[in-house]
Amino acid sequence: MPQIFSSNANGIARFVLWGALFVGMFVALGGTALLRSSFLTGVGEAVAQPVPFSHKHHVGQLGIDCRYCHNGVETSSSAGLPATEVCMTCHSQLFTNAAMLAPVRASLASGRPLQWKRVNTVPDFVFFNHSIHVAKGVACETCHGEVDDLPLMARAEPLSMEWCLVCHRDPEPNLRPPQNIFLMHWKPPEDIDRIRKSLTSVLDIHPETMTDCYVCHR
Amino acid sequence: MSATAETKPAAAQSPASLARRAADKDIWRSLEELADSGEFRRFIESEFPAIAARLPMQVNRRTLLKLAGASLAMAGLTACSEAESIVPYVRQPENIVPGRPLHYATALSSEGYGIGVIVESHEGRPTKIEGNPDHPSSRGATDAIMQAAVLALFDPDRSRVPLKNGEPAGYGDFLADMAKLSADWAASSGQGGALLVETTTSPTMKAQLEDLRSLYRKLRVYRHDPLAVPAGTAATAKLFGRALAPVYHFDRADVILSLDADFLGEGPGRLAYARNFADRRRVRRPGDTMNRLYAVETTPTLTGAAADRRKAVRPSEVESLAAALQAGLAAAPQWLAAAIEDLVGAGRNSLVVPGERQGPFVHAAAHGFNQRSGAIGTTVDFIAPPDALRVDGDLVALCDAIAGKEVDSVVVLGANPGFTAPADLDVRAAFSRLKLLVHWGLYRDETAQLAHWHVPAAHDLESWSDVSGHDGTVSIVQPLIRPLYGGRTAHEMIAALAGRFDVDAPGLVRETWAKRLDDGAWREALRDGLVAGSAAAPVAVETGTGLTDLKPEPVSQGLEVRFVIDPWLRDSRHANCAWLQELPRPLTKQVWGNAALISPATAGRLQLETGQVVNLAHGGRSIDAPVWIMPGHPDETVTLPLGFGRRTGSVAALAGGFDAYRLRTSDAMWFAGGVTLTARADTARLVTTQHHHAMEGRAIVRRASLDHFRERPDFVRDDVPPAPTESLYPDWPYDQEAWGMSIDLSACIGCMACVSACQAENNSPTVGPDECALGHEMHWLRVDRYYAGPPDDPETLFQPVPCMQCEKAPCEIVCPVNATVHTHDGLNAQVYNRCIGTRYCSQNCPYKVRRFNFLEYQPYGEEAGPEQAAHNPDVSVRSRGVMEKCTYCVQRISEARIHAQVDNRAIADGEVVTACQQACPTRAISFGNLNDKRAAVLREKGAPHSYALLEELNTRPRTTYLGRIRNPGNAAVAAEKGRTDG
Amino acid sequence: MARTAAVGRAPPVLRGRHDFPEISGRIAGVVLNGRLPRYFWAAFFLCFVLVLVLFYSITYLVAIGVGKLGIDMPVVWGTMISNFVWWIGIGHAGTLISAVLLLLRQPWRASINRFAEAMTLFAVAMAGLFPILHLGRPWFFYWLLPLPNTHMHWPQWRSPLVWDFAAIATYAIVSLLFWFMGLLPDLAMLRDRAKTRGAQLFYGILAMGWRGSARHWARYRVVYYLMAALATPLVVSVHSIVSLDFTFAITPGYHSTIFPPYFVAGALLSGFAMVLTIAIPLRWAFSVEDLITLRHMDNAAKLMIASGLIVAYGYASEAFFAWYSGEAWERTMMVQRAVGPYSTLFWIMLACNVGVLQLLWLRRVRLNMPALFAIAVIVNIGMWIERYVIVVSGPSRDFLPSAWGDQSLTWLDFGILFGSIGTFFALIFLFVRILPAITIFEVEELAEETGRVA
Amino acid sequence: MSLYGLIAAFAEPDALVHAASAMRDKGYRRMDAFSPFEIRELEAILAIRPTRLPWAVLAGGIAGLVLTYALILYSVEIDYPLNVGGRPLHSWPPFVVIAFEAGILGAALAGFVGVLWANGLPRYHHPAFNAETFSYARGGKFYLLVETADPRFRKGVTRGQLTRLGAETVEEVEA
Repeated sequence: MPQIFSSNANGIARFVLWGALFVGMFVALGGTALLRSSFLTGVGEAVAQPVPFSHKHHVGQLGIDCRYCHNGVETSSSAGLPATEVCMTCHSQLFTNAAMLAPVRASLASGRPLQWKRVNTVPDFVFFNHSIHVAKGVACETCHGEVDDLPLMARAEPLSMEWCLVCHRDPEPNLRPPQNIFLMHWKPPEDIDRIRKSLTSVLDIHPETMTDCYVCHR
Repeated sequence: MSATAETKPAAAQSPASLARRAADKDIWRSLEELADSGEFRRFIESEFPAIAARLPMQVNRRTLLKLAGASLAMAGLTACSEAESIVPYVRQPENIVPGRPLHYATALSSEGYGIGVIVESHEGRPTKIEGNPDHPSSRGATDAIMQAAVLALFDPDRSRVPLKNGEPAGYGDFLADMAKLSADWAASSGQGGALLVETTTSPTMKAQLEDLRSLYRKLRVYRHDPLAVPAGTAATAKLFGRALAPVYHFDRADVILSLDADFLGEGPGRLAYARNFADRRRVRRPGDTMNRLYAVETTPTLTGAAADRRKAVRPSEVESLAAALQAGLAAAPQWLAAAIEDLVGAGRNSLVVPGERQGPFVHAAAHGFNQRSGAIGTTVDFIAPPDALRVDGDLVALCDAIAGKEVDSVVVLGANPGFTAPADLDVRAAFSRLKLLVHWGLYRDETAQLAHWHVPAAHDLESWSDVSGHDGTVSIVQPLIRPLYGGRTAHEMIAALAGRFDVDAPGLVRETWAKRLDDGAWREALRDGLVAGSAAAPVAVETGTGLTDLKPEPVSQGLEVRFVIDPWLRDSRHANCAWLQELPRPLTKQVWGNAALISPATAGRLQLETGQVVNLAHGGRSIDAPVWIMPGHPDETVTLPLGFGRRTGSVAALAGGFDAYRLRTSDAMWFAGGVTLTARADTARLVTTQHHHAMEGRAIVRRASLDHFRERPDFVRDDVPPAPTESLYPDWPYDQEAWGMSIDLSACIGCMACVSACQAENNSPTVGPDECALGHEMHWLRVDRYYAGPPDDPETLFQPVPCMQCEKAPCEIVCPVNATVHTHDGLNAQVYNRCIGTRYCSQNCPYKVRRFNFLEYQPYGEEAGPEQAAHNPDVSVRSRGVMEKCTYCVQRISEARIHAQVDNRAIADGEVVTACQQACPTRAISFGNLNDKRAAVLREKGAPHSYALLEELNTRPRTTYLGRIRNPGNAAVAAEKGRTDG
Repeated sequence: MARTAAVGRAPPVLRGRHDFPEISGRIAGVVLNGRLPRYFWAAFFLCFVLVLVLFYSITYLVAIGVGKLGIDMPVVWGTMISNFVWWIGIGHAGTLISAVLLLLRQPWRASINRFAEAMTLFAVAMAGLFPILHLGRPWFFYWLLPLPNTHMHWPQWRSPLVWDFAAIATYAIVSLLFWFMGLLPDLAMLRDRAKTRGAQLFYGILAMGWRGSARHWARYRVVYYLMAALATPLVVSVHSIVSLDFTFAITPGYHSTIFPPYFVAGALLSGFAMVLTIAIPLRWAFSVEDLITLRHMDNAAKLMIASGLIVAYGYASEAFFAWYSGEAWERTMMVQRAVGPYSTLFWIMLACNVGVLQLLWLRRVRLNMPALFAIAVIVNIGMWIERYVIVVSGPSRDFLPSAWGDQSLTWLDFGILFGSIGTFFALIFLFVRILPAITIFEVEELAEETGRVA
Repeated sequence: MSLYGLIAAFAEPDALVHAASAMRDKGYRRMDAFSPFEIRELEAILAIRPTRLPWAVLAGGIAGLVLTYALILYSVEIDYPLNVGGRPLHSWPPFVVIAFEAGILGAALAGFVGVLWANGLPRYHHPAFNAETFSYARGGKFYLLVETADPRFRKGVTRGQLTRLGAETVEEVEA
């Protein structure tokens, strides 16, 4: 009986089989990479805000302390956003009729709050507490990046569970002396390792307890 | 012995019907309107961002699930949903730090009496009620109803706008009409005018009413309170020559006889009384002593369940018993004689408590006995009744007056006679004759629908007022939040009647106290939640001759009816509160309905089954009610709980049950004889959360008499399988904290406050009657109620069962996704966002304390109603298909740990208090760190009668129990009672 | 090679003398140019309706929630689990026939192993649905797999559900490979018999160019036997693991060491019942009584009663040890099983799986097809009830009487159960339509062997 | 178009076996036989070496088992140690169950892939299919293929020999 398949069918068959194998592997590897890419985590993407507030200007150039606006950071779970009043303490004197500040003035006049866009956000089943991190020597910079270089706020870290866990398992590399918590571009001294060792004991940090589920999920 | 039929309808009804009703269109509309009012705005804005972003009403926890879905669906990469808004204050109140709750002291009114509370407020949103430890009526405890106050506050069914003849109108228009009215009254000195008020203990209100009377001399004031019990004051008036109210000191009482008094479950002093009563029953060492309670009761109550000796009698028999008590030993039946002997033996430390529903004679007899035994001044004091008010009569009098054309315009303050009036009174007809009917209330209830004007009332948590506790201690009521729906306080209403439209509530209250409190003292009173030293002074009493001309009623023949108040709905005012509807009744464990309780013997005689509908007829009126066979119920008596059968309000409409008011007449408010009962063919669905009531001979609630305990302090180990001492698996080290709990079964009175507190603290959903009937209820903590002994006079046993936090947890090893694992401090953590709902953990939990979200019980997004604002922001709201359970209030532990860690110290003993522990009136629950040698819980666990539930399974529970010890006296009884097992 | 048709007084494996074109022609004919009777399509349509029922039920379940099933507190497991165990059990007979009988050199397996394997495959496919439908959040079922993720999270390997996942997946894959290997020569056969180009390509591609070279045959045989050798321990382990879902739990009525053997036996019982339920109509419909002979029916029936007796022993020992353990809850649970809310089901179960089964002692019954078919169906029903009773009776009466409660079945439970049954048979129909339901090359081999002896 | 070999069809398996052995005796080595089912006798005649596939299967089994157990061990001991029900981190009994299943799976996959690989399948185009007489389908026929590559192959001679051995047909097969 005659051939059913032409002579190059064999080649095609082999190509299809190997091809399927490689495609499969590519998808698997690509997928895992994609999960961590800024495309999905949104790292480094500046978010448009009702008022183009520049940390670069206020922190970098004017050197305003983080806590002037985020005044809950040492005592509360949420760092807090400045009330319109706080903006107006200065801007009732400076740039009093700058166009870009119109929404702020409107807010104060109408009593309707500014609606900023969240940049750093975690799922609502994650209970993050700023005060404890600040108290235990984790700097603003460590999670929020060098905001004093950012004209518009952008997420500095993926804020994925993976990312959180890396530090919760071994916090030491991210510790710094409490007095330097609010510094930007902090340069660790030579003996930083020794300092971190002592911080771990002085601040009574127990990494073995920091990966319990309820530390973040309640 | 299973007293309840196991009712299971074939099909479930659609989920969260509650919520869909809540999301009812017109509610949204009115919310939109509200949304522009400044205070409402600020309230919302002060919330976490998501709310303000999505007006009218979204609470951030609600959006959780959307985000959860979004993030988890992508194999758990971070929740990079489109940036949600974050909304700061415009002007930040200086004491508010977003993320840090504040606590305010105030008082909640319970039948007009005040109970001091501390309210937790998150960014101006009251979320949790705790008792005020300094307040004599609370002593730090709360009850189920107080816990539910936050839900009532955010109830979407609350009346939102003033209504003129049923049409929405402005408050201004109302004031205009009031101006006219007051002008008329000023002219006619109040001719034809009348106020209908409820029981009140508010000094401000009383003062205002007096002022009003002096302003309009002919104005009349009537009081309508369906739960009123005037007999007590009547008796004291006769006995001591002046109306007085008793204040009991159970902490000083060695022997107590209750004549149908439910002092643990009823009355303004119940929390304090329960605390004092239980404090005398904490036996830890064989040497310890214990009080003894004899209870005579005409229907099973918490007090009867807690009693050492209990006697169920028909209502009409109580009077003769009182007579016997008065006459002395000779006249008394054997068991009463024993009690009397015991009382006499205790001398001034004895106490006879008359049932407040009982007639004057019983009160008189009881107080007479107390006086003879010298108990007055020791175990009981008399004070001027805090609710004393000069009135022209009750609702009956008012209706007569209307009929007699003496009254043509009535202002109803709070009361709802349209529903709660005695059946022989045609209130509708009477009110329809009125020229003007004004109604002020929280809901647009039956009375509001009759009224020409309805004005929304402010909730207690929105109000400025003042109120007295059971011993006269006054608390200043301060608002936690501006009135959500523009409600007004009663004080503002009365002021308006007096023609004062400019005043505000705080001003009115401050006015009352201007003389007694300077600004400093005022601030102090606000901070402490009570006015120091305002407790009423005991009145010295000497016998009058009144008793002689009080005669006992004769014992009536035939079937009798005993009306009781539903423990949660009360006179039905809480009928629209889902938490209370779904909270199992302490004894029947019934939810979403009531039933006519009868004794097994009577049921046998009439061949009735639980659930069977019967017709009860009395005085030409009749109602249909399903029967519930109640162990320990007196024979030939039917107990009818009031408060159900409401059809106004979306939640109330879901509930089953019948309206017992339709059988209650003004001449027989609490008891009625000569009732005819005829069985009907049909049966009704009775929903209950516990279907089986015997312990099947298993050592579940381990118990003994005091005498037996003294012989064998470790009686809990007797004839039970020995607990394994070893495990196949090495022990895990718990070198930091090790949390543990101990529950004292002798102290637990089964009041269900813990369950309600747990629900409030942990955002547990309500599921509605149909889901409950399927066994889908969601309470993390349940209070099991077992009966032991003969059905006609059983011993009633309560056992709170939270998660045991087993160290060798069977639930954890079967979870395929690590959604429930152990923490370093020994908690059996449940990770909701990891759970995929295999339900294997529950299947493998011997205590069955896990709860599963079978359906979407807590809607979110557009579907969700305002009541979500009552949620605790520190606890996730669980989605459909997720298992949940008690974790010792892990959010409170974390909170405490963070605070301790921030100032670098260890967590102190008592710094972490679980919600159930905090609410418990008898302090039956102790909780703490087992590694802390000084921890109170460690002392409890050290007691000889401490045991773990099902310890033979070697699950190593962290929650343990103290065996139940009762003190029936008489060794023979003890032996017999002590060892009989269900 | 010691093959013989001399099997005592049992009927012969094949009736009559066959030559190879005749066999292959008839079998392949069914597939290639078979004009299937109208009742075939009627039956298929019926099954298809049930497939739609399944789709609707699943959609409803996923959209509204598992709360619409009968499950409740305390009985949080229900039909999803019993269906799962039932279907897995049915699968086992197929593997047993194809693998174990192959190793045991049982000649009579030849003409029934193909559809028995197909039955296994489809049964496992059905079974695989239920653990997922059982979940509260089915869309997260893949969390049972150790996939890379940003949670840094793993399955909890100690959970029997994870073992299940491994076992079922392995079982499904191995069965598929084994089945496909067996199909290769027959696919080649169909390729070369196919008239139309389409059929040629379809079977040709699947046949992978098989040409029956002696060298290929040599390797083929070795590996085929090895796979059989692998499948045998697998099939035992799979149902043992399924039984561990229960044994591993401390719940009364679950916590029993008898379960693994007793479940495997139960699996074989239901499996052979299903084989007969399919074979009896099949051999009649395609008039292959001479290939699938009474000998097959007879042996299958014998295996049924053998496994049935083990199952009966299982019931007995369950009851005995419940009493012997002396534990209050074990005893109460067992008593409640007999007199409690599920007693009716319990007694029906005994009647089906122990009572009726005893009829098979009679040769007359074994060789009477209608009777045998009826019994097979009854046993299938009985075995489903057995699984359901085991699942619900334990938790409904466990440690704390306060938590006792019953569960009731809803339309959804039945919708999914009957839907899955319909889907299963629909797949069987498709299978007999497009693939040879009888292993041609083995029957030929067998014919040739028997031919030699004759 | 070159010649691949001669293919002879026989009616009975025995005929094929006989022919094959006869041809081998004549010194032919490069032969292949085709049959609708296995004929064990041919193994010796065609000098088919026993396959080493069983080792592949064993290797696959061990690989599946070891790798899986290693993965589990890594996950519970190193990557995320968790206290699950107070059980030891390394709870080998449950882990063995999973590893066993994985072992079976590995073995089966190795066997399946191995047999295809060794048989050079899929091979959709093969000279044998060029033969007009060659059909797997007729079922009855049994074929012997003598390749031109065989040193003793002489077209005419070989054809004659095959015919004499009772071949029903002898056909030239194009490569």
